[in-house]
Amino acid sequence: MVITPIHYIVVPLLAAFAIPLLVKIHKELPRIIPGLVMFYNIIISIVLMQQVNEFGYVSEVIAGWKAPWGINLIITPFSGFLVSLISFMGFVIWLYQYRFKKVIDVGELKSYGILQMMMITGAIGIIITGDIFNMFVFLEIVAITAISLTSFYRHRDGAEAGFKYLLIGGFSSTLILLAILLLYTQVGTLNMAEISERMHLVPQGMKATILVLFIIGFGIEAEMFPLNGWAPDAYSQAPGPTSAAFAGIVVKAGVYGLIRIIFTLFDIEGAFDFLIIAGLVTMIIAEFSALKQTNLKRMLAYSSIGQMGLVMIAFGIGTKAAVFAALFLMFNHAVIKSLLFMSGSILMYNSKDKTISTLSGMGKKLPFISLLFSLGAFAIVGLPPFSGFWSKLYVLTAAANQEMILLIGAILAVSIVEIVYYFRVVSKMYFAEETEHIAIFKPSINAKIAMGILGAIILIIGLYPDLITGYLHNAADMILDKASYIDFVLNSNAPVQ
Amino acid sequence: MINDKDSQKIVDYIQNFSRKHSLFVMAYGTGCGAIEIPATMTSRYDAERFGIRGAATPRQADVLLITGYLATKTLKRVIRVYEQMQEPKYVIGFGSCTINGGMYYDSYNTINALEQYIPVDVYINGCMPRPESVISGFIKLQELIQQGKADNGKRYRENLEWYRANQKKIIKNWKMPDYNW
Amino acid sequence: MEDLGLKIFGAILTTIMAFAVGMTYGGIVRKLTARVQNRFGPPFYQNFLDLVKLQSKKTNVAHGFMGHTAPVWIMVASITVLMFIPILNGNLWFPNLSFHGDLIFILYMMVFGSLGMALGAGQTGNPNSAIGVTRGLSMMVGFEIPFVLALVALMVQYHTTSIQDLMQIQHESGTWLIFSNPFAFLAALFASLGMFRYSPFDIVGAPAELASGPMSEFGGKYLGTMMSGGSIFAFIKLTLYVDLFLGGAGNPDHTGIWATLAGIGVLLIKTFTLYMVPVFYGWVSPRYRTEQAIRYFWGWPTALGIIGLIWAVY
Amino acid sequence: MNLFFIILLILFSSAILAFISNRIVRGSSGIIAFIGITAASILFFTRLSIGNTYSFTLGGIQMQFGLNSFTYLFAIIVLGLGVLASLYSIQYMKGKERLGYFYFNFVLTILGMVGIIFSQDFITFFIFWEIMTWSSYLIVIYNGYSSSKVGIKYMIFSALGAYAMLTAIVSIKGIYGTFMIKDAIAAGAFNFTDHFYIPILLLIGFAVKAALMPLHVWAPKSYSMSPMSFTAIFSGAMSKMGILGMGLVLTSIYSHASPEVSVYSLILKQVLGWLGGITAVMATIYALIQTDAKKLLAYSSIAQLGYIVVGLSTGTKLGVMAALFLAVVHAIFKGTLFMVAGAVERQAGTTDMTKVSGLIRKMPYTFFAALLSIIALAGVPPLGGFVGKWMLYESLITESNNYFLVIVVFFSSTAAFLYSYRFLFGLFLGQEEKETEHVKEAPLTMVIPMLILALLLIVTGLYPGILFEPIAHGMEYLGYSHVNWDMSVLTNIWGEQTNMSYIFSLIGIVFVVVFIFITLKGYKGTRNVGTKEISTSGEIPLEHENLTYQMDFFKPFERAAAPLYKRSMNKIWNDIGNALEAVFNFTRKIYTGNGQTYALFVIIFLVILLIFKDSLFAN
Repeated sequence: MVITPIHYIVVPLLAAFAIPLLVKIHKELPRIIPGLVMFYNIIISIVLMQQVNEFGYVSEVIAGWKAPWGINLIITPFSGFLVSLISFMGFVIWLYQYRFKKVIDVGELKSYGILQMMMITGAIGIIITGDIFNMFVFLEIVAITAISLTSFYRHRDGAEAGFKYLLIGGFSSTLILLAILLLYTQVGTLNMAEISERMHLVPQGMKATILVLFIIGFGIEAEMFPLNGWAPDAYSQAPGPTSAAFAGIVVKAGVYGLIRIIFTLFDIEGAFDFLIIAGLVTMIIAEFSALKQTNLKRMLAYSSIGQMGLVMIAFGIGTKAAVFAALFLMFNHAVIKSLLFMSGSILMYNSKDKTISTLSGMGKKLPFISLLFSLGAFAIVGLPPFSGFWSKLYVLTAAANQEMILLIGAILAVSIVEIVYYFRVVSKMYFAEETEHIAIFKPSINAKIAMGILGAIILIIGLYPDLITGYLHNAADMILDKASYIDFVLNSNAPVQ
Repeated sequence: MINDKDSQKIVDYIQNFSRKHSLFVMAYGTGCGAIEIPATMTSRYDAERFGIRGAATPRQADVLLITGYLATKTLKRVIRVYEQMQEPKYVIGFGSCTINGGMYYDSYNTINALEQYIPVDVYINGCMPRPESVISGFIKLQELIQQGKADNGKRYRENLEWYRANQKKIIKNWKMPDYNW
Repeated sequence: MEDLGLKIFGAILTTIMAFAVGMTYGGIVRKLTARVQNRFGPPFYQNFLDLVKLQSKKTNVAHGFMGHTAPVWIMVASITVLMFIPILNGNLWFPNLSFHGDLIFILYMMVFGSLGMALGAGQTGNPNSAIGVTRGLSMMVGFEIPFVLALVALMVQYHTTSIQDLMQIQHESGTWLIFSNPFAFLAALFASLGMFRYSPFDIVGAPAELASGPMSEFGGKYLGTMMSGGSIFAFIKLTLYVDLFLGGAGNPDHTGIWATLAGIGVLLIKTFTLYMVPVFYGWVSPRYRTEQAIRYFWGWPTALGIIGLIWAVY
Repeated sequence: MNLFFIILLILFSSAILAFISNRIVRGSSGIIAFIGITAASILFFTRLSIGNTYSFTLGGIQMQFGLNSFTYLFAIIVLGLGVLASLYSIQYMKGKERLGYFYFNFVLTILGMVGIIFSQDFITFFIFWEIMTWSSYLIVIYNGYSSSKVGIKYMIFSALGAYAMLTAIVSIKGIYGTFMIKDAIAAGAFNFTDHFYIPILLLIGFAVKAALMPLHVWAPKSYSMSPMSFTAIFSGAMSKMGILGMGLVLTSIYSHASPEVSVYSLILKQVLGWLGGITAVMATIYALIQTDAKKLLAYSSIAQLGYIVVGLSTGTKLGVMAALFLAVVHAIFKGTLFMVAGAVERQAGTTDMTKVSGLIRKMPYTFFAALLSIIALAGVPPLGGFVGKWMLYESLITESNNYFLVIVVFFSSTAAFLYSYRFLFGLFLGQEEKETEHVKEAPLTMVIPMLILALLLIVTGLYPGILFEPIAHGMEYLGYSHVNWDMSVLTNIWGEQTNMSYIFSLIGIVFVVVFIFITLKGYKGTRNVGTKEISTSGEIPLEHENLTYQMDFFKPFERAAAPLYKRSMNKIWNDIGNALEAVFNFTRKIYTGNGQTYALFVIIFLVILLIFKDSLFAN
């Protein structure tokens, strides 16, 4: 069987429909199948990335309808990178959640596996599709599954968080749909390459309106301020693995959407400046808010928002170095923040009332988890020699190349805030006197392995970033090279499989 | 260093001469007699012309001046001060009280004869002795020093047991370091 | 080697002279004080008697190693500083090492003795000693400021940090530095009030409160050695002031025996005159409290020193 | 494999080994750390020579390791002190918890410093700088949660400095296109020509580590809270990394300052000099009111670093030389003093000077080491400290014409006698107490490092030339030509000399003579008594009565200098912190937790964007 991009979509979908049936055969299957699917995703990614390296692009035309008429799936170095990242994170998250304690009931287990898988599929779909309406559909899949997962624990807070997400997510869908509609009326096509080609036909006012709608729509998913009200609640109420998946997967898809719209579809200078400003505001407000949080997961959620702000800034700078830095940042954020959510939710699970102040003594009770959490904390604030440092360095270098000294200052000032709240947790974990004894839930071995993998990546990339910088450079090249994207999608007759 | 007898004599002479003319007085103002000391020291009588001057601590002092009656409670302190002084050291009993108790001879809490407790070189009689007599007492002490007769420290060392016994009679809660010279 | 022998001889001679002069000055001051107070007073050689008596004490008490070495420190400081201060300008008979050190060195070396003394006093465990030491050190912070201001003014004005050169400058120009920078001199003079520790700055010893302060546990040979060190030190301070401000003594062109004696005579006159300043001030003053003393030095003396420094720069 | 990497790898692996080994054999980490650091030092001093370089690329950035004569000087400090401190640490840390953790960070800190010394480009410099920072942070919070606030403060200020530095570094990259330190200097990155903020930001970064006012507030508690074996390095060596950076930047500012901008460098000179002077004064007066010996030493460290900064700020030959000399000597004596404090802490249980006193008879060797270091610290001749002070004053007076600064510095160094005495008196002198009766001399492995360092002070006093040689080479690397030095003669530019060998021999001879005299004279009649044998108005102090004068030690001085104590930098920073806290609280309230509000936000944002769309997204 030849591996093509469509496998990303089809296999998980089939598996998702199969799970309710397979449950009848064996109780454990709903646990295992998502893992297999995720693993298969990784294989697809490896194979496709090789092809991308070889040909530059991989594209698949669905049902024989060539672009611009049909839906096509495109793997470019950029989307390939993101897809691989998402596949990998999906697998790690599966590994982590395999035998996750709260998912014991078979019925819930079933739906959990399906939802998780669908969410990842949706995120991958957003990235690989070349059709904007298709993108919307996948975004809806992601949104609906994410909302369901948010309120997965059927208690009051979860439901509330889910409702908020639903409310804001509704805005997102509506506005994107509206934008697509307007766009269609203007250019008469849904293929992104073609839209991009015909963009000059659109009058300026309409163009800006559409862009605003898109920005808000995707901004909600990408956690742009002030559209990110849903995020802290959703992150903190969702099950641990889902929080990790939010940070590692969903947000990446949202950012991808935003970037794809701004970089490929539109060619508006102001959008870049807007990204910088929006990113800066997002970052500052989120990090400031994070400092005052008492709940660990909420703190991580705000921190996640802040990081996405930084990613937006990096994209907003818009040079090749900056885009490269942004991609590196996305990679780091996915790895590190997932690790933080994974270890953090175990820590939270063992604390009495889910506040940071009850974390004392965890360093002794859960040494491995605490170590990994600290590692994540050190990495996310950008201390060398961990991977977070490099991305921050590249962002700053990119900013410095544009002589944006104040921006650098702001980023670094916010980093100090970051240091404060992360290190507070670390020192609390290790050095506070143990308050009281509670029964400790030890994470299972596979969770440890999952976190260990992420920790190892942080260290390895930190010590030798060259492992991935090559891919990132290619990806960054591609984003900026709009013409060849259009050319490839519309005019090539190459590998249609 | 100098074994020759004559030289030793010369050295002794010099030492005694300077000892005699440099008397640092630890004036222990135990009783009413203390009021005479300022008069002795200041312009009217000016004891400093004989090389007599006050010393603030027993470490520096040569002469312990017991001015007047001595309460039993104070005795312990006096003994302590006396023992802390460096040899050669001298004691002057000042006023009648130090000789026989004076007007306090039958008091329940004063001692009568200072000599019982520490060796005394010179007594100055009177109640109060005037500064003139104080100075004359000092001059008497100077003569004794010049003659080498003022061997207060030696006497105390040699008769330590006797003195201790006397002291312990008065002082009930005896808690003093040993005198181990 | 002949040279070295002469130097050692000269050094010993200097030390003895400094010692003798210092002790005698002390005696004279006692006498004068007595006269001022309408007393007859002790003879001028009284200090020598005291010293011999102290050294011939038969028993002594030491409180450990630092207590034992405290007088040594003082002697070391005194003699070392003495060796680096020119007694007579360019005279063969008082050769010393002043070419191998300068004002900054002397400033710091003068503290050496105080530090040793303070440590020795500390080890005795007597609370009065420690209190005395803290007072002394605190006051030192006070008077060092105008003193250093004055010295820096001189150094800046004449572009040299060597006492020898300053003396030479005064000799060659014929004017004393007291005239070319009077403010610096005044500042230094005020500082000297604190250095000599006569009242109102006798807060260190403070006989009535602290039982002679740092010295309260020292007697016999220790006190005697300290006294000699202190006497040498008094001479050093006076000579330093004379060298710096009053043109020094001696004439480098005439180094014969009579010229030397004349030089010593001049030196004695100048030093004695200078010595009378703190003594006179002391006669008419009661004692300050420590913080008052410090504030005193940080007031007008420092202001004068700053004026002197500005004077020197412009 | 390259020697640079081997040295770093040795250190790194010994850090890891130390971390692991404590789980296998309790207490073995210290020995492993010691062996690792010693091996690295031996390799460093025997195989590596000045001028070696090694280039490589990491993360698409050209990097270079190398060793030049300027950094070599600091390598001496770091590795020398590192070896001794780790030897000391074995016994000091014995029986404590989390030894693996401690030694892991201990070695990593040294690794960081060695890395800084090796790095020839800003990125490796920054990487190792940060490694050093966080590993030392982890040690600062080692002593439990009570110290975590201190740790956070330390980390905040370090991050402030580090990020200021990073800003400058990336700006250099952005403007001059290089990360190499040498190239950047050659390109004039440190001039005040257009980008005046670059050197300023770098200086801020270094000033944090050098604990310069007003960025020093982290230092007192961080120094005193960490284990003393580490503080020896923390204060002795790590603060010198700040000096290293400052030296590098300042000298290139001065030497490259073109005439038309030299006014700025003059201003900088003055500002830095005065900051250094004020740091010295303020830290000194705060040091002398401390009752904890460790805190006293911590403040004293800040003060001493102030002198060093003053020396550096002059930019003159003698001044820089004085600063570098003081840097080395400060490392020696402050290392010793912190070790002494550690020894006292270990043996007597506390370093609170109101509780401990009279240890001199029980810990004579420790006292000896403390005495020598205090003499050096106070700058009293004839030890190394004096040499540094002498050069500092001479340079200020003769070369940089900064006369009033001299007074300020002198004030602080005179006031330093006060706390020097306080330290010695508080711990070692005074009355012996019943509570400290059981105290014994520290173990041999703790005493030996202290004594070695203390003896080094004598050597540096007698033959300062031993240090002048590397310093002169280092300065020549920085661009000073013809740096003259002598083995034991100090010379200023007016030609005046101070001859240390004369001073030394004179002091030695007189000391010995008078000592023999005073010992032999009346030897039989001299009795050595305890500290209870004192004349207290005839009263006999009882066993449990403690007459040592320890409380309000310098109260009179405090009263006299009351206006100086009024303003505290700490307060100002606290106010800033509170203001920020308020801001954070306010921002947090933006997230109300109410879905309707969030929806409203979205709509408002949409409306605003739609209104301003044309101006925002114009083509």
